Amino acid sequence: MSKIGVFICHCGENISATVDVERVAREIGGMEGVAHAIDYKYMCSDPGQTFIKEAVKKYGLDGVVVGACSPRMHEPTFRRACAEAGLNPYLCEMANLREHCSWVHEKSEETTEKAIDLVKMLVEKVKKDKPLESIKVPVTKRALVIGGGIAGIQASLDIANTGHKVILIERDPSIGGHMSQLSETFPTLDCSQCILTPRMVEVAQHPNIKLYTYAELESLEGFIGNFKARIRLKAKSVNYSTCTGCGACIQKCPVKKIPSEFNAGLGTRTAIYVPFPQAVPNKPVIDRVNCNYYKRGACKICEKTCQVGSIEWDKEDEIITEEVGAVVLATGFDVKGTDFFPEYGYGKYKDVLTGLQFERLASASGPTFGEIRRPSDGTIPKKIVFIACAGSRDPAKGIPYCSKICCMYTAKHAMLYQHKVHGGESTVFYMDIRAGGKNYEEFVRRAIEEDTVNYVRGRVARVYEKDGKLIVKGVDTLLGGQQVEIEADMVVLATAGVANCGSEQLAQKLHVSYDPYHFFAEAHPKLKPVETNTAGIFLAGACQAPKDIPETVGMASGAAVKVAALFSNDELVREPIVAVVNRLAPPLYSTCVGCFMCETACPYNAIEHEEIKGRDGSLIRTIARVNEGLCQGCGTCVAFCRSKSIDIQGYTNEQVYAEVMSLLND
Amino acid sequence: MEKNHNISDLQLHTGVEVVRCYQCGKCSAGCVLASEMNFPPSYLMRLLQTGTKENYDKILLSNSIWLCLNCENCLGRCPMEIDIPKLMDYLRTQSVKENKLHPDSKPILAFHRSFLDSIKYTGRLYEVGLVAAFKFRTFRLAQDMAIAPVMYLKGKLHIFPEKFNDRKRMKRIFAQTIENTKTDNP
Amino acid sequence: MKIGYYPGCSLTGSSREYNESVVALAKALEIELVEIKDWNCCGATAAHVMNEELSLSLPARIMAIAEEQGLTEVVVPCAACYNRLKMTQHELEDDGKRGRVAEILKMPYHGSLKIINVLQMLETYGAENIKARVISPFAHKVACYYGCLLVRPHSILQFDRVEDPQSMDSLIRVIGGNSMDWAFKTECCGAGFSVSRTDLVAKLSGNILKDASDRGAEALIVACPMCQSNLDMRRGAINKTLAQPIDIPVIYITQAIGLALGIGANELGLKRHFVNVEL
Amino acid sequence: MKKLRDRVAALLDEGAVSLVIGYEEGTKRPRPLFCRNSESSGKLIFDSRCFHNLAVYVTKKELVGKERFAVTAPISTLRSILQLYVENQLSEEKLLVLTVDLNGELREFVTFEEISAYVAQFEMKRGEREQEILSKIEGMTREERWKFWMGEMSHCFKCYACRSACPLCYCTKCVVEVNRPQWINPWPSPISNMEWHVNRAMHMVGRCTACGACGDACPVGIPIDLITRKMMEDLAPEFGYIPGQPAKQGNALSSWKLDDREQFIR
Amino acid sequence: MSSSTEFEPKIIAFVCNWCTYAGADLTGTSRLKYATNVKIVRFPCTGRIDFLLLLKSFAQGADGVIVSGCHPNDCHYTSGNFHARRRWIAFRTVLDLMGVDIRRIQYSWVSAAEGSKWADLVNNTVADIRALGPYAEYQKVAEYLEKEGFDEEA
Repeated sequence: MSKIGVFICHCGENISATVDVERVAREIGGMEGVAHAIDYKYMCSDPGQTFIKEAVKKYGLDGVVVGACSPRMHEPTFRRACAEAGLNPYLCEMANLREHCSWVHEKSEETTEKAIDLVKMLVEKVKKDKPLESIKVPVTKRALVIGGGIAGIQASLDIANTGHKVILIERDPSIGGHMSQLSETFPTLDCSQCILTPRMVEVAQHPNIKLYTYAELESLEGFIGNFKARIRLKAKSVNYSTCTGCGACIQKCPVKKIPSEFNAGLGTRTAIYVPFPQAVPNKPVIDRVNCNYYKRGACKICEKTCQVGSIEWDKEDEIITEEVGAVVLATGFDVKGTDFFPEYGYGKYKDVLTGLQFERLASASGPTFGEIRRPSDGTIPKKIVFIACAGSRDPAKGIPYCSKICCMYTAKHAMLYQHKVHGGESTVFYMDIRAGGKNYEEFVRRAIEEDTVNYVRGRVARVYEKDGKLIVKGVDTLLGGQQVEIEADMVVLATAGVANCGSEQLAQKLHVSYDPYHFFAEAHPKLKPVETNTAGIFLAGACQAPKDIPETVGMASGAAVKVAALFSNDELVREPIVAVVNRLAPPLYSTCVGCFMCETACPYNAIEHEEIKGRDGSLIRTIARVNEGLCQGCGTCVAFCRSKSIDIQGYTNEQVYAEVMSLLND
Repeated sequence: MEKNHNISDLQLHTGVEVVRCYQCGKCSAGCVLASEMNFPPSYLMRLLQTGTKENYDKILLSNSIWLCLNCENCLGRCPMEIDIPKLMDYLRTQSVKENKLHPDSKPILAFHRSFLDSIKYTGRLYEVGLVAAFKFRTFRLAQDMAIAPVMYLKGKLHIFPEKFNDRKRMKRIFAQTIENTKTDNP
Repeated sequence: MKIGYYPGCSLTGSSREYNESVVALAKALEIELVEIKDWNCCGATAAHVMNEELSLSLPARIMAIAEEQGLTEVVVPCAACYNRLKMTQHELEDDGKRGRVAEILKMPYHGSLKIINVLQMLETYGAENIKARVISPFAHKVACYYGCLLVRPHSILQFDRVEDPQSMDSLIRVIGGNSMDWAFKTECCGAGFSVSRTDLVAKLSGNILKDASDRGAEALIVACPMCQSNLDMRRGAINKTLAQPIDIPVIYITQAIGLALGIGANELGLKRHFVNVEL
Repeated sequence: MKKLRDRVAALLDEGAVSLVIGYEEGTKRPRPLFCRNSESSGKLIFDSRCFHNLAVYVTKKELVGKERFAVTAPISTLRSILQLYVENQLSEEKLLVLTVDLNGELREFVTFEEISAYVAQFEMKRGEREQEILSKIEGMTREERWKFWMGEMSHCFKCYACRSACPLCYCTKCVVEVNRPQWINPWPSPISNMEWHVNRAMHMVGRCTACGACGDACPVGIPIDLITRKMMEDLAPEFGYIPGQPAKQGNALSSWKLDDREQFIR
Repeated sequence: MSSSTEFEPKIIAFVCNWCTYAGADLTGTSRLKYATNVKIVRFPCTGRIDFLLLLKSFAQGADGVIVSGCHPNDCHYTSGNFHARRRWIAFRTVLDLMGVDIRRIQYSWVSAAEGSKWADLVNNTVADIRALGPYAEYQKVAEYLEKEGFDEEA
């Protein structure tokens, strides 16, 4: 017969105020198999834990139930106490008498009876508990960082500087991301590229960082400490080991009218190209969709130009496999295009721009060398209108959230415009000014007070073009809804920041959860902001939600520390809450019949095929086996198995059955 | 403060939750008649949000509700998809019911009443009858004197109403709805 | 192709030419229009403004009769009627309202009817088929004006795209016309106040005509009798508000296509317009 | 028929297969025949009365042994064979499938795809008996259904003939034999009988091919085949599968769609 | 407050550890009150919840059952709740065919942040089950024949 110890906590008065804890201890004490039952003011305190340890030794307990707060709070505490007393920690369970009972019910007979039932339930469970051993897995001390924007750059450098190897992959031909496209940064107005480029170079030169540009993650298998990443190295068509980056091929390429991604469509580039002058690596790739040779089979001018023979026409995509112990997701964000807005012309007006396009106009490296000029006719706009919350905070457009960065960059845009166009008139239509951040509010006030930017509180109903002007139909809600009509030369929409395209597919590859807008989900909104729900995968930057540069860099460093902490261990200890397929003596071997329906049900590909072979090596049967490294313990397979051949440790069929029965049998 | 039931009644009837409006003003920015209104739509929403009887009466007594053409531009652009036109319909009904009418409502109401009279008796719109009745109601005897003869010449006016058979049912429809004093309608 | 037909009041009176052109065009395209027997007025804005149940019952009777007649699809050329019928169908998806209306009507109403506008009818008929029948291409620069009732509320009508609809423009291009991009495609002309507040109407309609005229439109193309009569019959009042009087005609899409197909101006009712049509 | 017999005889003589599972005349209706040599192939028959689902034998290792074998399969058997392939219970190297098509032609299948393509042309319909009972049940209120099934269930004495007849009940240890915990009481009683049949239906979701073998086997005539049939009819369109024509990957219960119905979830 | 003669249904809640169990913890932390009739059994995931447990609950005298887990796309294990949802669609279909009163099984999604939703869910379910009354129909058959043998009645 079992010898179970039951310990009922008063939690000060949190439990005892509505539950008659003495009666609970008394009645449970009379239960079959219960050797010892007491109540105490604070079970989690040192003396409380000592009671448990002493009882384990004194009564030779083979199971412990603590009736206290939620196991999500103190289960580790009490299990540790049991372990210290020599009892297998997994033979200790908690009945949730506080969150699920005393706090949610009034003081009454029923409340005490419910408490008794809850403890009984756990006593019945403990009777079926088996000692379990934690699972130990080795750690591969190499990190994979996905995305080479400022988040990925920062995370890579920080991890590399702790002495660990980093593999950084970037989808585009160069690292740098959105930050490299920005003109100047708020609230200091320092030049974005000036502060970013040194870091980009540092990444390229760091001995601990292996950089793959023009590369994408193909698949990720495995689990924390032991991932296997398959990476697709897209064919660059240029041999980087011989290419000197002289740029002669780019000069000669006849396909010159391709809209430049780096310039947000405002400039053009060639088919063999380096995205921007400061690119890292500063070597070209051939865009095969637009290249004459790949389209029509003739041209090859670049090959003739190249002095070192670096063009590789027949190069194919290559897939490499890297073993890593942790992954940092830093894939960034995107902004909505102007074509997203019916009321602002469906993108048909050339002088209606997104904020990102305005950045390129304002940037010294941009298509106009930093002069604000209209894309339509190259003239300098005398009147400019900025529309904040374009798409953001707009449930009807499917984006109810605030994109967070627009208030600040719109103020910056207006300020830059005023600095660059003397005598120009700028108007900002806004709903609220969200300038929470160090020196942010001061920055916005400066735009209004010193740079005379006209801030009008109201949204713009529509924009249309007439006689070369953009007619902006706005409103001033602070004047009771008075209409404001502006004949502008240029309109800049602070379009919503959205998840990067392909983020949903990437999340599915990684088994990372994501929110309804396809931003990756953090494990806890407050206490685990850089972790994901998948152990060993961390988040950095705007792939989690739109955020500005300081916040992104902070988050990236946070993720790097999490990776470094993980790498400080040689092996990881995991809870043994995993599924197990039963094994029996021959000739049965297992009750598993090998239908492998569990294989399709498993979200983690943890079900493996095990071949049972006879002495002569002939195959007797193929049955399922759970890879305990991959298994995360959801138990979906358990409920699915027809012959009950799989069970999950910690929540076995016997345990849950006993719990349910105990609640109903009285 | 005494609770004002007008707002909850309004929400019940129209399904519009006034609290959802976050005062971006996009409706007022695009409203073709906002400049003629005592209160543009977004301001009207704000008055409703205050929930006071005083502000509610202000709305009923305003010309805003009568100048709304139900063109639905506001609804089409509203980020919160607030059905302002539906709200306007309701407020007009309440304005008539409580007899709190802005002078601007007179010709508009007169036109609608004449219109409905026409279809009540003839099933279809009888334009000559409509215009005659409207003029009688508004004493605007001279209005449209210039275009009516041209309309007639261009074959656009029937001197007699069109033939419609199911007059009994038409009467019943009116008796059961707009003339039914038991319902909430004016 | 055979299809139910609800002309509505204005098409039998002040907008007879719309009816004439729809009928003539249907004949030319070999579409058989089956008029709903003993139809009544849809109640228009008046019923809608004055009494909700009335505004649902009147269109419901029309649709109930059409259903009784065995029709499955009905084309409604008048944008106001089209809007009222579609909106009524939507409102009557609510069981309570449907029950109440059935009680008022004392007729069964199923809500199974497919209500389409003239543009949808022509789209179903097929642009290629129309193109094949064009005799004299409609070589004019025009502004297609959609107004409110044809396209709003988009969530319920689900017709064309918002703010910048294209269905009429593409039909104009099919018959060889040049439809231009302009700014007042879906702004309200104020037709609801045509009789009661002519002053406001003149202002709103003036804005529309001016933009079209400024951009060099030879005509305004419409698919709504309210808009047409407002912009056409009220031209005198409108011109009084403008610095320069505008004399571009306002013609129905059916008339424009009719012309391209070689149908006579009389047959299309073009003589009935206030502003002379010289195209 | 002659072609079939000749082919079977040839297969056995050549040693291409060591066993052919088919039908022979029985006292009341055809019964299974296990041909191990060409002499007995003369007894083989194959006509519309042969609907007994022979797929139930193909997973019996003690019967089929280690050599390649063949089965003469009417449509119901073919469907079950497809499902068994999906569940890794058969291998294409070991099984040759023979059937006679509607034109009386002998057909031979080796692969899953061949059978699948052949089966696709047959629609699965309710027979007269199924239609009659199911329309009766469909007309009942919930309370009436409960009474009806409880009445039926009181006849069940847990002989498990249904389980033995079903080609898809091939587990080496059935859940009713699991005793830690004892999910379903071993003795017959209406509730535990119902639990057994609900359990059977749940295990058949996305798998049942509606061959009717279970109902046929029931010694007390409970229409238990209709539980799984109705379940399958109701769920197949919703889950997007065609009964009796399984896809090679996944199963209706071990897969899901993002937009699966959830109005019942509060 | 309920009067002493009022029927107090027995309800078991099968919930997942990550969302609904945590949500119910939040109900507690927020001190929201709900009926004592419901007792929670913790599972790692809704995907783990065996349909047989629901059947056994009714056979053992439960009047109602709550099954609750993470909202779609929120599952800690990415897809356990999707598997569960599908399982419950099938289970409801089979039970309804057998004439089992499926109104007594309340499915829900309650996230870790929805403490008040949990309280409402419990209170509403208790009210619903109370209105339906004891599940005597099932319990009668279960008790009588499970415990006293089979042969007494035809």
